[in-house]
Amino acid sequence: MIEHQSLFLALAVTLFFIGAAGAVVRRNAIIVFMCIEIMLGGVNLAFLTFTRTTQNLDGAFMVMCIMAVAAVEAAVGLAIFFLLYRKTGSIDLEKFNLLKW
Amino acid sequence: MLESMLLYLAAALTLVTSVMVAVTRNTVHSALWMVASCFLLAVVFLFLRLQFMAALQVIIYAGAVMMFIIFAIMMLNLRVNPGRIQLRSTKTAGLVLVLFLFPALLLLLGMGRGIAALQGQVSLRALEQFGEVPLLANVMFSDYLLPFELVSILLTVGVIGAVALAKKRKD
Amino acid sequence: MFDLVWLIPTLPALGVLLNGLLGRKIEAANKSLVHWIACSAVGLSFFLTCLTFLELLQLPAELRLVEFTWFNWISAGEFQSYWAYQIDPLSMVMCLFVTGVGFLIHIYSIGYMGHAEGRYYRYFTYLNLFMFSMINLVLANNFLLMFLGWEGVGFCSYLLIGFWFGNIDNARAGKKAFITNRIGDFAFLVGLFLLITHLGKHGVWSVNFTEVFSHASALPPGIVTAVCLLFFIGCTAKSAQIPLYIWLPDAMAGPTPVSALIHAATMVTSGIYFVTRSNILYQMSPLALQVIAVVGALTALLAASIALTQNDIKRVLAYSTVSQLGYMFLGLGVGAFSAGIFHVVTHSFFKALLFLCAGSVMHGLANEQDMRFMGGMRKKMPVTYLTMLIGTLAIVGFPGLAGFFSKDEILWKTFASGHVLLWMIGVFTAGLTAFYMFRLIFMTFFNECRASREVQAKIHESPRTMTVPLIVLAALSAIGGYIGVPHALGGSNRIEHFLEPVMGTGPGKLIAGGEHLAQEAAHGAYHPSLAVEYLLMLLSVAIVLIGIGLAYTLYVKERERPVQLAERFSGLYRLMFNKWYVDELYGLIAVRPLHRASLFLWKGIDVLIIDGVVNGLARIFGWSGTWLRTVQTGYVQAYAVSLLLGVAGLMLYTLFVLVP
Amino acid sequence: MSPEFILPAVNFQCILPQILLSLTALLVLLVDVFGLVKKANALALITLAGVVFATLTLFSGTGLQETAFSGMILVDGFSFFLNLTICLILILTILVSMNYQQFFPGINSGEYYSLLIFAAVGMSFMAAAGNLILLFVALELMSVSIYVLVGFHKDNLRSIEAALKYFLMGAFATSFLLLGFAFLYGATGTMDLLTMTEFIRSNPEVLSSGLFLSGVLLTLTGLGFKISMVPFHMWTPDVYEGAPTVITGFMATGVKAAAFAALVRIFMVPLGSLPIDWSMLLWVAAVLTMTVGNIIALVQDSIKRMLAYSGIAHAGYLLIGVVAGGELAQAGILYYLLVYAFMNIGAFGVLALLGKKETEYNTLQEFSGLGLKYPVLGLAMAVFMFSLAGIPPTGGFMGKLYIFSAAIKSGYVWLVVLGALNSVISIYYYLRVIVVMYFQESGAEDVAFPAPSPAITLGLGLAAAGIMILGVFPSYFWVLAQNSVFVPM
Repeated sequence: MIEHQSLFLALAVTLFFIGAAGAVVRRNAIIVFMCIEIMLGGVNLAFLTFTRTTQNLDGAFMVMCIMAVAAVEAAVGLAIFFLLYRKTGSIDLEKFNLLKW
Repeated sequence: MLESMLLYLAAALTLVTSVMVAVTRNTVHSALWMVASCFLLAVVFLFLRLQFMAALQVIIYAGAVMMFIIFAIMMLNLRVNPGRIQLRSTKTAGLVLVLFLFPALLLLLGMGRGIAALQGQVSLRALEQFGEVPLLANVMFSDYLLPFELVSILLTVGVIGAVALAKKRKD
Repeated sequence: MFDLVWLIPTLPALGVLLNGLLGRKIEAANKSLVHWIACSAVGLSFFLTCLTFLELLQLPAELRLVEFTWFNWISAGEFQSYWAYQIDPLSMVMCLFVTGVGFLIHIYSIGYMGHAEGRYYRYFTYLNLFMFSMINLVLANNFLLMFLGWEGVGFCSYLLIGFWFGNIDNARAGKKAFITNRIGDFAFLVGLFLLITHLGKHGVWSVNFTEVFSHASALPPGIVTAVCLLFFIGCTAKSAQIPLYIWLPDAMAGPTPVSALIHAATMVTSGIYFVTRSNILYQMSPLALQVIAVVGALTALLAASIALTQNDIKRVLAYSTVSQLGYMFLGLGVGAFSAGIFHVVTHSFFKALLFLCAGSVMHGLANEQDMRFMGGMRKKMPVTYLTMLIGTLAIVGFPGLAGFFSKDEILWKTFASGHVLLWMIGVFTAGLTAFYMFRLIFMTFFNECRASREVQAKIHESPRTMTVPLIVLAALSAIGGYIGVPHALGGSNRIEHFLEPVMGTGPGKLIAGGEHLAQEAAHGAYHPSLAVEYLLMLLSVAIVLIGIGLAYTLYVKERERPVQLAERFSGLYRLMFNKWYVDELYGLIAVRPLHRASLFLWKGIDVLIIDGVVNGLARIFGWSGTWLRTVQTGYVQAYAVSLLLGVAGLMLYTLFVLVP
Repeated sequence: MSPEFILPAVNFQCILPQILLSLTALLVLLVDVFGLVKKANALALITLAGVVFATLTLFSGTGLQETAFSGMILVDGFSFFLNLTICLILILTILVSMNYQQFFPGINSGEYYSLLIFAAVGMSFMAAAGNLILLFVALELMSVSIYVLVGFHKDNLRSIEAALKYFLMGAFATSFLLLGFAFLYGATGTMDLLTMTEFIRSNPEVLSSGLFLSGVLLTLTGLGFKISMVPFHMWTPDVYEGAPTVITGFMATGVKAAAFAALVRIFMVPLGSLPIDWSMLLWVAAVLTMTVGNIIALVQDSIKRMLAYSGIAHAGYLLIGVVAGGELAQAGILYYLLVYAFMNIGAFGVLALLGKKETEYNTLQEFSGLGLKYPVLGLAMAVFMFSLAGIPPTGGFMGKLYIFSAAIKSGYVWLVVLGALNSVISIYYYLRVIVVMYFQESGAEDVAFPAPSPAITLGLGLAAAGIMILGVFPSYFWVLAQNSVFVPM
């Protein structure tokens, strides 16, 4: 599959930017978070592609780390959303601009 | 040939499901699309002959993280998105920037392709072994010992943090 | 005695520690202990300075440079800087009057600040800190330690100017002083960096004065000029020259002894000291010297003309300080470094005296500062009057008093070096000085008292702690000039000889730049004879007398004219008419335009343009801040967009610049 | 065929302080969970003891110069200096926190102290990381702990909002950082910094490949976010303002130190051989960062938010050092980070002491007359402000002096001129605090200050003393910083 390297890479970058666009546009904090997970999916794909091309396991291990981190971030992030919801009854990002200027 | 076709199909489906995550209004549906996207990405990993990573992708992402998220959505009763996607001017600017950055990055990546990336002359045997667990496990407990242990601390911190934030105070 | 040099700055530092940390308790227990600590600290260091000075005199002239290294202060690779002091004629002269006059001001403060309950210890702490910084400034043997003192006096002046912070204006004045000084310091630092880097190229990683100066000839002339000019900008802030003098008149907000300290002995003289200290550098750059001379002369003129119209007694004195500092820079600019230092010394005597006298007057008049509500104080405060008169005569350059010798020295050197135009400005300014100083005297001490009844009832001569320093300073103002009587008057100009080892032009010390200057002087072919020197001296004395006379006519005589007319000169209408005509003419051709011009300079240039530029800049920053903060809308996703924007910027740069 | 398992070479000596710190964190957690001690400050004291002990063991590793865990961490002077800085930050933060529990009782919990320590462990591993994998994991360890700490004031919506913003922006920026790492990895075939340096040296053509360049670009984005470099700075003021004040001090100093360590390790060394144009880019970033931070700080009413913006400006000064490059600049950055730790935690510590319960928001006016009512507190605050403004003889001045002179030495005169101008601007708003504190009578409404506890007095005293020592006798630490410069073996 080496010949497909650029395809994998392009797919990775595309996923990354789909995620980025979603993260910028959506209002629901959970969906924004999922979009960031899509970005991470793109990153994972990039790492795995490179781990293939460079014959080096660094990338594969990195992906495992990223997955673990994603799980941790999900836990902490959802706890924050939960807290926010309990306090205000909403997780709409456009409702929170107490801190500004 | 067939494999290439299947790869294209998987790639296309991954993209489609990802886009659906970003545009679906219903939060639950969005999360379900996300699960699909994770599965399809795992399929793409398979084409790289990284079976173990594909399995991890399914188990951790689709299995753990997404269940977590869906559980949270249910708990917060957020099935319907609080509001429709309104493109404020900043958000439009964000989209425009993404639309610029995406081709720009692809263009940049195409320029004078990376050197190490081109050295990938992999023997078939190594290629097949590569995705196997023993090889990875071997380095995980030797070369990567320290980050591996640190990840365990990180998971602890995740637990402590989530508990500390979500629990109600005693007093 | 040289081994004890470190005690000179350390004693005030101890005073700071004692009063600063325990002051509140000390003051509560026994108020007089506070000033005992502070005054004895400064007094002892004055005493030590005297001893050191005497010991220095024992040495032959060429050996008069003793360095005392305390410890290694900053070392950065090859770069070394020590906490070290330097005893040489220049630092000793400075240190003598800094500690001496400072000591007198400390004593005076006991009486003056007696009412400051609860802040008494704080005041003396600041004062001691000021002395510590100033002593460090003059004794340091390297640029960095000097800069520490340089910043220190700026900081202390900020604290002291804003001492009566109950009034926000005072605090604002303190801030203005500080910020203006920081602008100067910024230029100074850039100059210092430039100097260090370029010397480093020649392998000299040191900021020690002696080492820097002995390697200075290796520097390219452009760099020397740049360094000198940058340093000079720093000096314009510290020593209140155009364009950064604006803080000084506002600095009147501080307690009067502080004004005396800032204006006379310390702080403002540091610029003069620095240029003199670096005279070897400056002599390598004729351009920089030229700039200094011109700026000095213009400052002298501008400040003097502004002083003509001011009614606030301290403000008049403040502008006169600016003007006198202008003289000093004029002297430095024409290469008469020792004359500049001479004037610093005499000026420190009479300016301290004048300020303290003004403080005494205010003390007696319930803190009135406006001269329009003074008058007739001659009889009620005789000591103050007499001492202030001596101070005034000294500052206007009345023959025989301190200011006469030093000012004349500067004017003469200016003329002799061929700067005739600058000399004319200087002489004219001397006339103005005489006018406004005597205007001050007449308005304050002569005629009837214009203060309100209640205030008048309480007018009293100041306590002994205040008058004694006045008398001492008056004596110094009277005789202080005799350390530098010029050859033309049969003296031997002792101070110039004493300072000679420090000057780059001393015998056998001619360096590349100095030679150039000497040659230029030779080409100028000005070798005026003794006769010319006498003539010029007479001329300036005459102009001073005219100034005094004019002031007398306008502020004493004219006011009483109606009475005089009716009683004594009733038959001489014509003459009187003519006189009146003369007065009018004076008014028309001299006083009124001057008045207007000075009003214009004050309101137009000073307030509008210079303050305006400074405030305008501040406002521009304020506006842009107000505008920029609106970007911070508080919406997370807007922040994400800005991150994308940054990435896009990096991307564009990479695509178009890095990838050709 | 399964490859033989090679036992890893484990050198615990190299990570002893981090191990001790982690153990302390777990101990505190357990003590709290099982309710072993009841006294109010016991948890803090246990934490403090552990951290101090760990700090002491740090010195047993002085002068070590080796790589450990297969190149994962670099044990050298650089990591020693930063570990020292981070430990000091931790100690000061704990001291300041002990008074802070009056604001919300939840802070006096095992979770709080253990998260604080874990964040510091993350920071110290970031400073020592010799591999992008470890760098990433350590960065996440730090970030996740701090996400939680920022939202620790659960009754305060501002705190939660700050946590939300920091979390989302952090995750967003981290994915950029990761993509950058992926590209660097793809271009050089390794995640190990020293191998990467070696690879770039032997294959200089990689420098012009698009893969590599985009990797650098995205890495810069990710790290720029953490150090709040303009235009990646937007989160900074909001998060700093919303976070519990002691945490603000902690993150402003600690995260900055760790992220700058990473920046130095990546940008000043392996990429030190980059074409000169990158420094041009950083030049612009440095100027923007200083100027934007300072100018917006000018118009803030809230002191906390003002300090937040000033934190951005300080990142700009530090960036000058990165632009300048070279060992002198590196030492300057180290020195500045140390000074910055003292002055910023000090300033935020004072704010924490004075903050109001609901908002933790102090307007300038509420500070009026403070210096007269509480002379010692006022004096400490004045020292912090003067140091932040870079006025001698404080440490802030020396730090700036070192960085600026390094930049001048590398020929960036204009950058230094702009930097110095910026610090002139900054004097205005720092001084304003002092003016209000000393030169204005206190207003009608008195802010009731809780009496400073011995702990906070000690903390603020240490910070002020540190500033003065670094300002007046910089030699020792400057030499230490110079010996701590990171030179790849």
